[in-house]
Amino acid sequence: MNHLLLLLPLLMPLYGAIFSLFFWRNVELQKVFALQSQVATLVSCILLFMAVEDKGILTTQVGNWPAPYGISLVADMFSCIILLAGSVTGFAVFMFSLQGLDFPRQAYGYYPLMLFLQLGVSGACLAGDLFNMFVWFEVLLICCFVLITLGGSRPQLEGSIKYVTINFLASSFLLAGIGIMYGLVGTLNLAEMALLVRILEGHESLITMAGMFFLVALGVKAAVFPLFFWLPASYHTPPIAISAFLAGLVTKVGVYALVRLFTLIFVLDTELTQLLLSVIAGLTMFIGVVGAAAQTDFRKILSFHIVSQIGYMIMGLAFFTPYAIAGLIFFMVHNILVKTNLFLISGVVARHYNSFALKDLGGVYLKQPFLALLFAISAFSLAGIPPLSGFWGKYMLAKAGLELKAYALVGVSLLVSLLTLFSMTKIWNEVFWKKKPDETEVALLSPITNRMLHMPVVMLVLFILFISLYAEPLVHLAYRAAIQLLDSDIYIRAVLYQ
Amino acid sequence: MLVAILAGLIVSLSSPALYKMLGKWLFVPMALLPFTLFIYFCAFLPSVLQGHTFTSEYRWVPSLYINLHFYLDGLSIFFALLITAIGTLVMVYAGGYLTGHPLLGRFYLYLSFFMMSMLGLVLSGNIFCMFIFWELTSISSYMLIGFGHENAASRYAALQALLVTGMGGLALMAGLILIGNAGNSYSLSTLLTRQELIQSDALYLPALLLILLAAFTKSAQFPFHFWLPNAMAAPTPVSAFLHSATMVKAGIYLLARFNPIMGGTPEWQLPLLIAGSISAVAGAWLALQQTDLKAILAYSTISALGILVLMIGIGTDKALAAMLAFLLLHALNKCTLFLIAGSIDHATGTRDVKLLQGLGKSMRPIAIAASLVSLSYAGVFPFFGFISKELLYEATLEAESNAPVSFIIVFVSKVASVVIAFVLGYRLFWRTSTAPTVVRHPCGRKLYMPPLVLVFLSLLFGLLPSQLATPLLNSASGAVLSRGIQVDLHLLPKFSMALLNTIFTFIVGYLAYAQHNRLLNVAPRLLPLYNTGPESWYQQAITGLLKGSVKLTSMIQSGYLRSYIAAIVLVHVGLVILSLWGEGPALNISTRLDQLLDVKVYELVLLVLMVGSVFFLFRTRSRLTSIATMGIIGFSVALLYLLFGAPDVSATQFLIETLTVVLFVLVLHRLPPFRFLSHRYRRYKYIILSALFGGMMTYVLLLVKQFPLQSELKAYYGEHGYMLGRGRNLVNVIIVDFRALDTLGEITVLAVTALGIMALLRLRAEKGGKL
Amino acid sequence: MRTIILSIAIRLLIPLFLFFSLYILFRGHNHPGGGFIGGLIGSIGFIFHAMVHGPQHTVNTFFRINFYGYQHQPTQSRSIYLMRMMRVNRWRKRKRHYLERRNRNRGLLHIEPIDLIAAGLFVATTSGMLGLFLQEPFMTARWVSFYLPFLGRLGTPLLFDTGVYLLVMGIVLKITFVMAEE
Amino acid sequence: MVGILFGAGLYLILHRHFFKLILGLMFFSLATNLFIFVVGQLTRGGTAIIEEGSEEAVEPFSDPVPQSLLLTAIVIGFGILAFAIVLIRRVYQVLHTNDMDNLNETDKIEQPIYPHE
Repeated sequence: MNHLLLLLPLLMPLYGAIFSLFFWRNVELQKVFALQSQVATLVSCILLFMAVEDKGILTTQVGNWPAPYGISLVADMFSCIILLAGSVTGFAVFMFSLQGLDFPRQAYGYYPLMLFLQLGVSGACLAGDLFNMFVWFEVLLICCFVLITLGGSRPQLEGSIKYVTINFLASSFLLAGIGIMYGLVGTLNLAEMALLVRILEGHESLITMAGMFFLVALGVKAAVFPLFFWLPASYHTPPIAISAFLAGLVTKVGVYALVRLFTLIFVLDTELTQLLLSVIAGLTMFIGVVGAAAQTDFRKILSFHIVSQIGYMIMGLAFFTPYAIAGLIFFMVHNILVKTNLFLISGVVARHYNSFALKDLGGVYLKQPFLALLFAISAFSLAGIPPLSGFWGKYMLAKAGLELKAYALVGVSLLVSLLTLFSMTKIWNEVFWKKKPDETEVALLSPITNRMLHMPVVMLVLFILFISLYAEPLVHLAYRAAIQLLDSDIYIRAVLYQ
Repeated sequence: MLVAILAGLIVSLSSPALYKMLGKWLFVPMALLPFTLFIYFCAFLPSVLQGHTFTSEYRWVPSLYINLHFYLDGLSIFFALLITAIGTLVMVYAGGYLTGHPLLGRFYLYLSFFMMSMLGLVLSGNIFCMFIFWELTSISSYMLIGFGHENAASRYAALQALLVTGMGGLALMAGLILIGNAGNSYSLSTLLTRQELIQSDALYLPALLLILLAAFTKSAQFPFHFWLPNAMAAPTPVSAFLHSATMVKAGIYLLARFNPIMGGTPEWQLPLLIAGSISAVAGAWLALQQTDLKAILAYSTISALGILVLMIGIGTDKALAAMLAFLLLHALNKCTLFLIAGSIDHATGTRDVKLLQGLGKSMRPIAIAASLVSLSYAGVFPFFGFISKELLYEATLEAESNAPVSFIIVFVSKVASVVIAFVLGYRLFWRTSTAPTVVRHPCGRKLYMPPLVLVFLSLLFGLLPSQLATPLLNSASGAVLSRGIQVDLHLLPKFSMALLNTIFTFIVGYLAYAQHNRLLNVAPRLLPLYNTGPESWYQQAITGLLKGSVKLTSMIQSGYLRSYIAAIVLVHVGLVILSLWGEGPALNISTRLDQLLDVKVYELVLLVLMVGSVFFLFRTRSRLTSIATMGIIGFSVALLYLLFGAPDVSATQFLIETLTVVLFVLVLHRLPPFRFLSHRYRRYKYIILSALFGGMMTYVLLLVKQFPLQSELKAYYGEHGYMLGRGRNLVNVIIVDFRALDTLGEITVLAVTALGIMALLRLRAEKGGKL
Repeated sequence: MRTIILSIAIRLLIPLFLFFSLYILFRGHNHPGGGFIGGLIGSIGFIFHAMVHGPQHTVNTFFRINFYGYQHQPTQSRSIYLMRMMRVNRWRKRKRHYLERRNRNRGLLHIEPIDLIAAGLFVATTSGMLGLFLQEPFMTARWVSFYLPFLGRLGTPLLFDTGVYLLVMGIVLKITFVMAEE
Repeated sequence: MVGILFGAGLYLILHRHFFKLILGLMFFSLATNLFIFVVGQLTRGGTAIIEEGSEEAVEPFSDPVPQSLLLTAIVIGFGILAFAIVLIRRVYQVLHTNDMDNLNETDKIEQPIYPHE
């Protein structure tokens, strides 16, 4: 059963995309395929999750070749949680795009691209092999490239040049890093590599050096401080249905890979890496939130906030205690849901008012109180107001940090959380409370369109409320996942000696 | 208790729906909610007064030790009764005040939500449960203050309140985590028994400062007081509630709650004394200069809060009893005063003291309530104000240190309240005037009943102190001190210093009132002075944040791709150097050189060809030439692969290179001619950076090569490739069998590329791009 | 460029390239070569054709099997139907240019490069499914037990490689056609 | 050699011109591929093909692993490069510039809003 379970999250989007490609000209049919495979992906992620929760780490050896020789797919708690969150957002974004995306873009491969993107995400989360992870990253990346340029409007093209160039470089670094690791230990399997790295003596600094390659490469993909430039330049340019998904998920996959590698392989020189990660985390958080404070565009504010929240996650990694990693995982799930949702809300608002600029917007509070409520829940959750989901993650990270006596970093994180609140209230004040500056006509949408636009948002808000008000299960799972992550022997044993 | 709070929350969340059903009768269920709760808490009263405590615990997030833990003792019930009682009256009042407002449903939602979170705050037995409710009060007060949301001032005030209290909230969170770590528990009742443990902890001082910061921001103590006067942008019922029993009292509650845990040390007392004193005096001074009724009351609230903090700082039994008595008094009276101010505003349309006069005839019930409450507020026999004031004076005079200073501070504050009482109770209503302010409409019952009830209450407390107030205060102060104390309240004064002081206060108060008009005239001239106060710090901070962020962001996010890349590469090089610094294995150059001599001639030729082409490429200006050169380089690399035993790779490289060149040529004629665009000096900078990076990569490569690679993969594939993989071409076997999943990913990339190119070239969005 | 010699040469070259590429594909398992290289080589012939005649024509000539005219009615006799089809086809030849413009995207069955892409991906993925059905890991190789004279031994990895072949051909054609159309 | 290629690639990327950007990216991908190739053992002559008749590969044969990684990487690199080339072309078509420095519209900050009265 393992074999099937581990492959379903890959195969479902892949087949969906293939069938969508076959029916290239028939967008309606593509929608049907996409819907089916989104649901199937979701279900298969749930099944996989249940199995992992039941039996611990699951592995399958693709091609039936024993572990270090073939490619292993590994699902542990962490990857399952991320996959699950990812497939939920994927489903929500799909629902949104049915009405929220213009027809030409839908006709030019939006659905297969989304599915390929999900394939990339699933692959990167499940890969138990360094090079395989790279390949899935590339799948993810090329999908992002195409999605970001889809439609080819001016800002999209401008942003995409930076996106493409910088991420191309990052991929090169990643590849070079893989080469180095292969040159040093002669294997690509993550578990085997972890094992060999541990017994490799006298090469610690070389391993650390290889770690730096991965830190930079994955850091670019996760958009941490000195490497994040591509994100604010490009994420706000494509249509919301695209940027919501990218914003919610793609950088998190970078974080996922960072966490995976830095808990499993590059744990030797923890002092240096911890210091580095702490510095990076602090700067990322701060710069991101300051950047957001400077912006006056709904989407740009949200884009910069992605950076700042990535900083939070890196902070969890820097602390490197079970509690902190659990906080990180909780925070990731929270962030995937909330960030996607905020982008979707900005899309709904823009669909009605035809603008993303704060100065042109206003009065949503009066006209669409329900939307205001949805936004308020998501925004306050992002700002970490208890008892919403952001609080739990923030609390766990802060507690872990204070226990480690990392006062400066925790202080920065709390300051950042205040500034996040500031940005969110800026949006609230300007978009929802302020009177609309000019009485331009508001786009009248048919009730069905309106409902279809709201539905995914409502769905995500329900999820957010669930993990907020009933945080215990997720906290518990995150904690278990963290224990699994920190005890790499479990992973090694599961992969190599089934 | 959980059920009570949850029910309350559900009722409050349903209020917009109820508004649709009930219309203007919405106030009935909304007032019934706190009233029911009031009765509910009254049922607990007898046993709590006997010293029992009630707890109920529900698991919520046990992994984080955050549970819904409720704890009812003397202090909690004191606050809970206050909140629910005043809540009931405010709810009724709001029904009259905001009749017909389209957003009344939402207003009641926020107001009752606010009340419930305040209630949750005082009932929590888990410090993080308390924190959650604490933050909920911040959020709901944000919604309430910004209720008049189309008005920029309201939005500004709401944001200010949220940011200031939000800062406090974060400090509270950090402080609570520290306390929890020190005391190894989040349960209030456990922490209460671990005073020594917490106070001896190394982080006692930071934790304490963080808690104090939280309390000061919430309770509007100097220098965080400025949000409170601005918060009067909220509708008056909100102000009345906010200033009397909720929000600002939350900080006081926090201090009182943590007094037995953290208190009793000079570190605890000193900041309280200082902040309390400054706020008390500054609040009184500022209050006297305002002409807006609500502003007067708001500043006097700051003064009163200062007194409360000061009393906690003094920390003697008497002082704490006085604190609680004054808190009760202030809640009752300030609420009344705000409600009256609201009624006046509602009826006349102005709140300016200078414009209002002669209202006694036209608003008789309000006038009676105002006069009576002013008597209480000023501390006249036999109102509760009198008893409270006596207690305050006694407490200051019996203080362990600095008795004269604190006495004077209380005295100043009291003088100010006498003046305010004169203004509100006499001047507005009864002073003979030629042109009484026109009243647009009489106040309805909903507007004047609540103040009257409150006045009656304060009279009742004054007349029957030993029956009503004493037990309540005793059980509450018992909780604050964590040991039972007995304070007896008497209505009849003992002829002591305290009484003399009361009389003296009145005389000075009257004199000050006589000079009040003059002060009001001077006040505008003092404005520049106040403009350098804490509020301007706040403004500067916000403006600085915005300006600084714009500057910083435009510096970092400059938009120039090359500076981004330069930064990334620099970071990369820096990190690699950092990781190899010191302990990195040295490069064994001699063996490298030996290997270098081993190079065959044709390889050398190839290398020279490549290097030559690269430099030729830099020089050339023709596009076609550079593409051709590029092709040459690619083909040389392919040849190199071939030479080193990789025919498949080589073939692929050949074909790919051809394809790229073809593609390039197809694109080429659409691209503009070739120019050198960069500056010379900048080019040098780039050359250095590039050389650095190239050198680094070479170094790394040589370093890695230095260690013999023992690839078991190679051996395995060599051994089993044919037997198991059934193929002789190992590379191909790996690609289609051993590592077929990679290939699957690879062809997916290709497929997506094709889609992307097609979409790029065929799909043209309208200019500017829409959704 | 549309000289007769060239076009005839290309017509002859295309099968040659195709056969050669298939040969490369099938020998790949034992000698240098394989699906990727094969696919690239296979596409070259078509690219030449497209360079000479234009991509649309290439698609029409090689990838599109068009059935214009009538569907076969159940009551209709077979011969009448065939006659009608022939007439339609003759008519189509005469009015080819007109039809090409009108029916660019119609026709009952046509294979565009994009379908090749989809098919390649499908074949490659599905070749791995066999393992799953047999309760083994995905992509577990299965080989038939006999040799074929030209193709060598057949097995799922070969099928996989065929998928790669199809896909590569598809994308190369797609990209060049799209580029050339510009 | 790898170093030179990397350096050259980076140098070209840092230029403002689109065309050089693409050339730089090509260099970069070439260099990375070569890097991978060299990191595995360089073996002259012996290909990773098992001789007709024998069942196991005989040393010296080149390490097939980096080669297969390389194949994948080359192809992926090609895919991305092809996309980048077309992208550049489109950008030029739409924006009428070949100067990277003119492409900073999306990073610009509009006039900030101050929350004062």
